[in-house]
Amino acid sequence: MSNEKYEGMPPYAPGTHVRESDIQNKKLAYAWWEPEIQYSWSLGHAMSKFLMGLKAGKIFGIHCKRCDRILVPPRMFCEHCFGPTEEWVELPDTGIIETFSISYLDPDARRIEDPILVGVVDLDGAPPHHGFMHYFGEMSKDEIKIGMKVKAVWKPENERTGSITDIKYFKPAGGAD
Amino acid sequence: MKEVAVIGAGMTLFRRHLKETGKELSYLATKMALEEAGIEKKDIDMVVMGTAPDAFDGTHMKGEYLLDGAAGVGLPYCRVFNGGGTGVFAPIAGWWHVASGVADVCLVVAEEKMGNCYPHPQTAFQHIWDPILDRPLTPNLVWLFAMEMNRYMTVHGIKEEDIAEVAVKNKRNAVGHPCAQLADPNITVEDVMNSEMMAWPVKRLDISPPSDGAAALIFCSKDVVHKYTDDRIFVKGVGWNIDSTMWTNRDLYFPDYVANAAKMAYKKAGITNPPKELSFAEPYDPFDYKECHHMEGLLLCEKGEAPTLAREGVTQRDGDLPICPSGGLLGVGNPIAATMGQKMCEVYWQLAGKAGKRQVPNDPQMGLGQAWGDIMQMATVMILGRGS
Amino acid sequence: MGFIEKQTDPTTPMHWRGNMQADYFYPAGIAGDKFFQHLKQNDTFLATKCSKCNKVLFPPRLYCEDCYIEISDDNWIEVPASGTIRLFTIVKLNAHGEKMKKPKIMALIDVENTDGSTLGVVKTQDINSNLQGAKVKAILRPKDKREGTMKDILHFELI
Amino acid sequence: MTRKVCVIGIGHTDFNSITPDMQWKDFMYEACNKAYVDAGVDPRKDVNSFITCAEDYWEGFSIFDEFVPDQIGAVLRPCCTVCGDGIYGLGTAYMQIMTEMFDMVAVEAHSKASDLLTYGDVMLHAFDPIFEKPVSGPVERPNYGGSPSYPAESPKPLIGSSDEEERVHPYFVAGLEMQNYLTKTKTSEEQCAAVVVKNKKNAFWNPYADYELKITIEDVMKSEYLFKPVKKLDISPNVDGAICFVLATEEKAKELGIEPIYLSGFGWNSETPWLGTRGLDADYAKKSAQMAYKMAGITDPKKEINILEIDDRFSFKELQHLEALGFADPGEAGKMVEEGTLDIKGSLPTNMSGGSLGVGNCLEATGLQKSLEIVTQLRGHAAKRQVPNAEVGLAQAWRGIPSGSGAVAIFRRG
Repeated sequence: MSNEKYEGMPPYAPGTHVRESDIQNKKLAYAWWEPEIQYSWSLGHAMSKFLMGLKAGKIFGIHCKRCDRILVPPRMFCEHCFGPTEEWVELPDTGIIETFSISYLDPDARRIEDPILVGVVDLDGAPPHHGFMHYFGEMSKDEIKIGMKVKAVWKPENERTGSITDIKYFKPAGGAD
Repeated sequence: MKEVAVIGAGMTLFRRHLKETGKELSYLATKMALEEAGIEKKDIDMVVMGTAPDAFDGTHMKGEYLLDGAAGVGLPYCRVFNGGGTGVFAPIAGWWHVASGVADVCLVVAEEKMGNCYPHPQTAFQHIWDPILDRPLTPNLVWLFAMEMNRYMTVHGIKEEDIAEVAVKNKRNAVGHPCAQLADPNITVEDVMNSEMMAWPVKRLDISPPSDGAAALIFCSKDVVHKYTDDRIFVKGVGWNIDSTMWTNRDLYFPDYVANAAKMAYKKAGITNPPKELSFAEPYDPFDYKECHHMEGLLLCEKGEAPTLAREGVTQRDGDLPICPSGGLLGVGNPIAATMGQKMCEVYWQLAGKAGKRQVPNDPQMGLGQAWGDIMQMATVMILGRGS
Repeated sequence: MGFIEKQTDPTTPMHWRGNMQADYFYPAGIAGDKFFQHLKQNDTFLATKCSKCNKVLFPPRLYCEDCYIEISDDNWIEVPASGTIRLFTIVKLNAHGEKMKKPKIMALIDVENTDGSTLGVVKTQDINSNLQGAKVKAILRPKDKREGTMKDILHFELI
Repeated sequence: MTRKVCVIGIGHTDFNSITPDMQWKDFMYEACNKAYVDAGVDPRKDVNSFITCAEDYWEGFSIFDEFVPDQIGAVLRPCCTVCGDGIYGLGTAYMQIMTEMFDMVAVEAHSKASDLLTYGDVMLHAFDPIFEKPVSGPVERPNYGGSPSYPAESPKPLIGSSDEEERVHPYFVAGLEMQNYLTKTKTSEEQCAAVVVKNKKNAFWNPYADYELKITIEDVMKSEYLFKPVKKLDISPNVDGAICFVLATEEKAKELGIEPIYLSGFGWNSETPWLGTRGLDADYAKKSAQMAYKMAGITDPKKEINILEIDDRFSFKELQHLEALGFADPGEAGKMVEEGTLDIKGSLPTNMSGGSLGVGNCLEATGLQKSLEIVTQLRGHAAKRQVPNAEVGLAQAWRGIPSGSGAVAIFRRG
């Protein structure tokens, strides 16, 4: 622990720095634990219907009539008016890129050579800025830009399971806004 | 309502791994705060713990686990939580414990031990995403910020170089901080621009590091403040606000929830012209663009104007509106909730004139601290000011 | 306000599997490190004594949680790795709520010469006897196999 | 003038052992919606602040607070999570209202325990990682999916592996605590069994209780020891349920034409988290009650409080808490339950709702379930389980294994 004095507050910086190598070389006593933590979340009506739709190659939204807003992903209530949503709407599988990133990191924060193109799709037929996150493909990192028109590329029907990954990615649909 | 004063603060070293347990870190930070306030555990009425995801420390009901280190044994002790916003939210909770008249003296402790999650805190961050819509895409946390940063830059036509100025400023400011993890007196914009690309537009030096650390803050009622100190530093305003979980259903270029939280705090503090009336501010800066984004949300400048202010030096410690004089998260480190140390503890030390080499000039009268959390949806704001 | 439509078809997908798996590395801390470094080399425990309330704390701490003062290096004391069973229970379920292959006796053991106690597994021939107040000693791993964790205490046995 | 805080609306879902048709969001929405309709308020216009009581690992998210605002009406409003029992939420709402910054605050707590597949493992994850967790069993995950992968530069620094195969269930702590209680107070296992019989019987009169059972003391005594002396029937089984409270100032209640039920005091307290250092005598309940009594101006709880809903997640806990709260001397609570004092028709009705044994263990919502019953009783809406002329009621909850923390709330009819 460093107790070096400093003018002003904090007057010292309590704490003992440990390096990664100290851990690997077991220079300090430590405990290890691998918890086993599993869930099975109930999906509820809206999300069940949405995932069944994806399995069938369809994107479902739901209409809040009080706000006149199509919610996608759908939910059974509208967070703005706190009222129920009612009418199911099938949306086209096209949209524009709301925002994106070019990722050189995989899920465990390790570096990868071929970057992942990922972002938010603002779906056609839904209000501005309404959509979901997905991958982009069939375009290079130099071509991708905000506002680009895109279209879903679906997995073959027999490979779909009722998941957001039933869409492989969104590809350029030609033209930009 | 009781007026609430701040009488002591403390914080530990911030590093990627610290040898101390979370309990011990909480103890060390609290000890420093008690020493500054000149009080003992028996003087404390209630304790608030602020600590972010259990999945970092790797302990379920982490608040309960930490409580003996945070002086909570035998006392009313509770934990509040809203992700990254906790660093300023825990002090807000401390404020209402005293302002409501329920406690005279309330200790607030914030702790985080991100190093416990092995091999990288990133593993815990995977579980902040929606399990049905997002997690099947195996997202990385940095994506979230990259997407928001891109939207912000594109809407306003902002250059990466201007945003990099923020990282440079904060890492240089941190040189005056004994607890700092990533202080660098010689860093330049080129260094930031040339650092490793993580997820465009986010580069390694745009990001604050994960850290272990703890901080503590002591509040007391105005009725009893004379017993402890001659300083008169009061909570002038508090605000917090949350936006929808559905982050893909809103335009990310501007944080409405930050503006709502700021307006709530300004109203309470009677502030009508924030950039003029605030002597300095400590907005949340886990990424360099976030400082800009939050300055705009806090109504400290026009939308899209913050990077210009950074480039022109307005936000330097000796500028017209010093921003993150502590060194912020980018320079001092980012142990999520324990960033209370660079936010509210720093605002208190600055107003008390105790910030040493980091002291903002010209006798600051009013300062703001802000944090941000959850999935780009939560803002917490607290304003401290000198009083009589 | 309320719901207009609800789920009526029980055959649609209703659940989504997921986890919060991660592995954890916990530094034993300033006090813990000292305790386990000692245990690696010795067959005794260390405890800490608070200079204000005079309580001998076990497991050892950096601070006394009641008096909230730091415990100095000269207030560390060596105590035998033995004690008295204060409380015990016979556990029949594992963490998944299934029957354990063999019931296990979990006990709170008041460590000798301290005011604290430790959680321990007790092994005994007669699982049905009343163990409250029984004297036990820690059975430790051979010194060359010790790693500096609670796993170095294999279990406790009646003396 | 000093403000007074009162309950103006309550709402809850059905309580069921599983709720597969509802996502956690829909579930919370239903409870909140009912509370807002009960109070006659619009959450988007009238409620100023929102509080949820939850813990991440119960829910399955690293930051559960993210997944809260939409369904409780809190979008673009002040909203926060309190990591504690529902009564901590009520106390927080009380303090927020007393700051004069808010006039109306909503508090939500829920259990979606059926979403969690590894309840025992999550609870074990709350033990001290250095000195307690490794004692419970092997440190390695028993070959289950989803564990992280390790980059070459930092391989897995696993230590402490052993030949054991199984981790013990964390409820063993209840076994230790019960033995401590029985030994110290000379209470018998039969007396604890009488609590089970009483609470499971009361549950018949509570339409939302999920674990009603007609049973005798002999039946309970024959039930299997799982964590001796804790038997299977001594344990409250988990249940799903969501509850919402709307709290407001007295003036607001009058404006809305609602007969207020006052939240006249609350308290919470924590003992040390170290199992080995803790007295195991429910000191947390004693101290939190002292705080609440002081706030509510109660000097003689036995005389001034008419009805009780106290934590009975294990049967002995009801007796232990009764003594800690000052309603019985040590060792006397067992006699009270045997004599029928704690029955609905007795002189100190306790757990009229069926308690956790009858309703089910609803995790962090336990305190709100207790408070819900007290408010229902004070409103006179408890139908067949109504206690006549109840004026003041106390709700108490413990944060469960392995904690030594708990909270108390006191409600008074206007």
